[in-house]
Amino acid sequence: MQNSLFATPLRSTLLFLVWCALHNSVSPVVLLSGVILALLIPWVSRGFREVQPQVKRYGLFGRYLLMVLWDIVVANLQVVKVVLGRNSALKPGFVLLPLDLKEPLPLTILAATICLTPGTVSAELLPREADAPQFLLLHVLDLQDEAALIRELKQRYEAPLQEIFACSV
Amino acid sequence: MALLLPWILSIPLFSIVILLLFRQLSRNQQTLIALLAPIAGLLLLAPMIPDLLQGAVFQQQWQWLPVLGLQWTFRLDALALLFSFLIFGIGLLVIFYARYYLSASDPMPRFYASLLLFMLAMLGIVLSGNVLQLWMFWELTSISSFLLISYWSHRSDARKGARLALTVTAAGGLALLVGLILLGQVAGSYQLDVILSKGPQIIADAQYPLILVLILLGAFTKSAQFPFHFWLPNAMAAPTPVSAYLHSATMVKAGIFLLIRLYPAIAGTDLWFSLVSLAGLLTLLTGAYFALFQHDIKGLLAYSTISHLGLITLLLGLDTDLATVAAIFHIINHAVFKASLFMAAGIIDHETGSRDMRKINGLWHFMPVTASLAMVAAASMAGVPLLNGFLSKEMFFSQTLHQSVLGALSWLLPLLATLAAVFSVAYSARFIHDVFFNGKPIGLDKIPHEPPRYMRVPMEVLVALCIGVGVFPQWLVGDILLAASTAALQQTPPAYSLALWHGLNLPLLMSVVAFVAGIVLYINRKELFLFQAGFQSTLAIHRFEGQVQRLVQRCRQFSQWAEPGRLQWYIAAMLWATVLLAGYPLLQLNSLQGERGLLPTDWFSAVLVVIMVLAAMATVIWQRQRLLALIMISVVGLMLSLLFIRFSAPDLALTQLAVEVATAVLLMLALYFLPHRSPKQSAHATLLRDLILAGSCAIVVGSLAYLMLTHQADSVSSYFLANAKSGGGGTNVVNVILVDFRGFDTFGEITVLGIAALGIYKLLTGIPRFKPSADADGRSWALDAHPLLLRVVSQGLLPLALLVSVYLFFRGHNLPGGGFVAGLVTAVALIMQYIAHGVDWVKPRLNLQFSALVASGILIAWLTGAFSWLFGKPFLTSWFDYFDIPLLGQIELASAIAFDLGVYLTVVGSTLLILANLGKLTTRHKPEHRGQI
Amino acid sequence: MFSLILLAVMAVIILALCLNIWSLLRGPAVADRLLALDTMYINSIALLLVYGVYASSQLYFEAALLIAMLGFVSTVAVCKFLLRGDIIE
Amino acid sequence: MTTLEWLISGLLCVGALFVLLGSVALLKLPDFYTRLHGPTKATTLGLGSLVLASMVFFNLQLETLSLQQLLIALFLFISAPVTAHMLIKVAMHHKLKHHHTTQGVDKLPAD
Repeated sequence: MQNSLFATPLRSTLLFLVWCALHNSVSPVVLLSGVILALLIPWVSRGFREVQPQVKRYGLFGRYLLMVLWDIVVANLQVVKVVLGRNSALKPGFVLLPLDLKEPLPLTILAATICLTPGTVSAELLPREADAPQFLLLHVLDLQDEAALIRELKQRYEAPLQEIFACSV
Repeated sequence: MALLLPWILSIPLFSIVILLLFRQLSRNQQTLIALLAPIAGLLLLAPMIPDLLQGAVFQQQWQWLPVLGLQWTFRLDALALLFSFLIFGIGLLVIFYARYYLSASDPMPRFYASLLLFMLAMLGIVLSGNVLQLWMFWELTSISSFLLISYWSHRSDARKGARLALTVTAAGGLALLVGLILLGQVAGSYQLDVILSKGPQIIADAQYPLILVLILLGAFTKSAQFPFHFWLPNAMAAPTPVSAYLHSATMVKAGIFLLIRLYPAIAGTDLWFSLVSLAGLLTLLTGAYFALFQHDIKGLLAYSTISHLGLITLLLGLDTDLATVAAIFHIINHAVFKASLFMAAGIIDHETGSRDMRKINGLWHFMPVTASLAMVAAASMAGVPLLNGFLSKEMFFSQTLHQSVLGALSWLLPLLATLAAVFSVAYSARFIHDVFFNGKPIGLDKIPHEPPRYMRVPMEVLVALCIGVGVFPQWLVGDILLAASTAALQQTPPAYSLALWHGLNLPLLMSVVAFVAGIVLYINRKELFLFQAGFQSTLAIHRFEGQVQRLVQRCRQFSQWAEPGRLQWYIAAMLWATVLLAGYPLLQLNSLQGERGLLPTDWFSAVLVVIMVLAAMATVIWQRQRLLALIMISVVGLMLSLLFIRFSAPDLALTQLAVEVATAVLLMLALYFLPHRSPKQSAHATLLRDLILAGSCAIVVGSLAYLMLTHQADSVSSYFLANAKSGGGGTNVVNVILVDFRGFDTFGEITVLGIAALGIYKLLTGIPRFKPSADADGRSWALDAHPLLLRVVSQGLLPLALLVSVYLFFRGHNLPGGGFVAGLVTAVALIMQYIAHGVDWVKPRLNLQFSALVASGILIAWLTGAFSWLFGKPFLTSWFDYFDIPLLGQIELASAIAFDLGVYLTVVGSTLLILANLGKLTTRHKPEHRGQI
Repeated sequence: MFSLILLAVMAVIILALCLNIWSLLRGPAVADRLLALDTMYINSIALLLVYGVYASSQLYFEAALLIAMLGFVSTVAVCKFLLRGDIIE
Repeated sequence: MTTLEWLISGLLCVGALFVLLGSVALLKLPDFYTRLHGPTKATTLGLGSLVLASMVFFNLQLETLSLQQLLIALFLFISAPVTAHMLIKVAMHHKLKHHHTTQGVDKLPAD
């Protein structure tokens, strides 16, 4: 299965969509070549892919993405406030987020989400053994209530990701 | 029949290829393949003989570079036939002989290949109907002679002798080239036919003396005429078959051949007579004199050869037509007896292990058959009646009596000729007496005996010819001599008779005197040897080597001055040259402003330019903090790309961006090995100097740009714009130019790219192996080499990047993109994998030989170009067509896509070859001690 | 009117670029400069997007895409250099 | 100006303002860690808004299919977090000064 042309349906679908987007077109030639390339390229580059947990619940994943998009907009309004405010009123801070997720791909998605949303940047996975990080070190632009932030992040982002990838808790 | 001519030349080539390809063949098989060339050549010549003897001329020609007057012209007349016979005939015997001469440890294919290369070159000379073509073969003989003299390359004397011979003959060759070019210009054509028919016009030209001197320089160096004779004795370091073939029978006759060939065009003036006869006379005398004092048999034969070459040259310098006949006759005779003598010397060397005549004595008892043969040939050399040498020498004597080249002193010539003959008899006598009689051998390593039976066969054939021609000259060589002389003179020579007996006359008397005096001289040689020993002689080879060493020394001094190894110096020299070369024409102009008006200011672009300028200035200011400089230069690159886009050059922008990143990565890889900050060391004077240089560059380049932009240039671009779609099948003109209109340039460029990548790869092996343990501020390195986030994301990005590069590749023909950018994108994506995962992770996953990738890219591009040959079109003619496929619609297929694939592969391969290997380098030498994770 | 708005938008983005070069020159740390460079990459993409609308041409989006891709690689490579010295190890 | 053009103009203006805001943040905020938030969030959102504007313009106004901008956004949303992550790693590695009001400094790894 690992070496078959259809080993990575999600990746192939994505590539197919990207191909159409690149061409700004859905003409037969583009569609046909898109199918071929979408199957061929993952196969050619299969060596460069480490096995990751598969997305199990696509619907939930879609909802998650939309939610993140919305959160980005909201988060930015907060950032605007902070940026335009006085520097002396800033309350930045570092926060350790305890992790339940262990797999690299969901972790990456979590880190990316946190990076794009509410005034936080993923700084470091701790401890640094790559295999099983336990904490995510964050830098928060405007830290008001550490415990509430951690609770919100875990609830809003980590829990759905666990569900999407059907990871053991 | 003229169609056969190229075949005569290509058969040696064929044998060379076979010999070099199949090196494991047995010695006999190799000899057979080598023999194939002369045998086939003689067979091809055979049917043409009757016509040629009647005065026919076969000619075959193709256009080569007609603009330069260059045409492949092969021309066969009786003179060329005679020389071809010599080349093939002696070549045949020499190849056969070499089979037994070379020892088992000598690489035979190399010997035969070089020998056949020489044969080819020599044939090229005699068969050329175009003087430029002749010159090329002429130089080829010098080169093959070099290869053959240095055949035993482990011997210092062989290397030195080869170098000397090459220097002298090739230098003469250059003089000859100039002479021939002038000759062709005067005659209005480089074709031999035309030149030969314009003799009076050439002689009357003001440039004639120069032409004559230059051509004579070429001929005299090649034919070892005084004062250029010194290379020939040193060429005796060659294996003896080579000496027999090149340095007595054929190559040294090339100069004489040239004089005979051009005789109708450039001879017949007083200048010719005095120069040629004087050189010939001096060569004749010095050669004969020094031959007597050689202790090396081959040395004796070499000086004797010089002397005989002088004799032939002297004949050509005499103002009678019959002298030319005698010269041609002596060429044949000399080739026959001297080749057999060299073979004898080779046998003696082979069987005794020595060539020193003070050691090898009394060989008559050990090898009577060889001795008899050698004695006959030596007698011919001395001019003993009943042998061929006698006949031509008689002719020579009689011609010296019938000339007036020295004016009132012309009576001296017969006297000096007789004197030379005296010495010639004396050294021949020495050869016979010293080697075969005169007591017993002294201090030889082995007991001599007769050589293998077949080793003697070539000698036997040649000696039989000596006798045959000596007794029945008219019957054996009469026809060809007459025909060759007619061809040489371009008119029928006066009547002459090739008989053995002309009655009691003056020439016969001269022979008798020479014979008796020669014997007497030899018997009383002790006094003469003592006299000669009184001269402090430095050998020519030592003088030459000393000069070579001095020249090398000078060159080293010069290159140390011109290439001090400081990059600043080179760049400064280059920039100053640019400033001066480009700036000077600017001084000639009245105004920079051209006829085109200025466009209204585009404020947005202006702001971008200001940002770019700021970044460039910051780069300069921070140049000592190298990473900062790198960041600033990235800004410059980014702004430049934006400006490219603004001014409608998206292709340039894409390329600029991709190259920018690849270079940044490369620089960072290199920075790792460099100090992060370079110390401030420039003196104020240096800074001022650099400022002046930079300022001058800015002024000149800025002015040039302004000049160019304000002038309405009628450039080639309108042609490209008009023809890109119809001629190349693409709407992206830039890409069509790259892969189609200027495809040959691109092909050259990717080849250069590949070579550069290989060169860098090779250079990398010598880089110092250290890994700095801390960065510029003394911080030790971070401990996680491959952050998890980066790894996951880069894995996800690779297929996307590949897809984008496929997209860029395919649409390049019509819209911005193309193989180059696509290749860079692919390479950068793969480099990203290296950055994110490290070499150890990528290596098993990327199973590619980058150098092979480069090679296959260039090969694909070449094949695409060569494909058009199949249709009789020139290299890289492009092809494209549109196909209607049901459901899919119209699809364009173009050969340019295959060419672009070659570009793509080369770029990917080269980039990875450089970057990945530079990266691997540090990995391989990672120190043992690593920090805790 | 529409094109005037477009011009104004481009002016704002170019103003952002100017602020970036200021940050870049100011620093103080290498990381700050690198951040400024990365922001310049993104702002250039923004400029190209608006320019594409202004010129009604899709031709510029590829360049923008390439800037996004290659700018990312170059920023990451410099980070790696600062962290480890050896970017390909 | 049509409604569509107003819509596009609005999106463009919002986008440009966010882009500018990101750059202002870069200049104004007191330390590297806070500055990092500007480009990663504001600029990314600004770009998203510009992409949307351009999509509307090409697909609805000019009625040509145009999806490439989407890819730019996609790419940026993938790469921006990683860039930020790498940059903050560098900053921590270089032990850059943080603003005096920063909390939880003790949570930073020791090395």
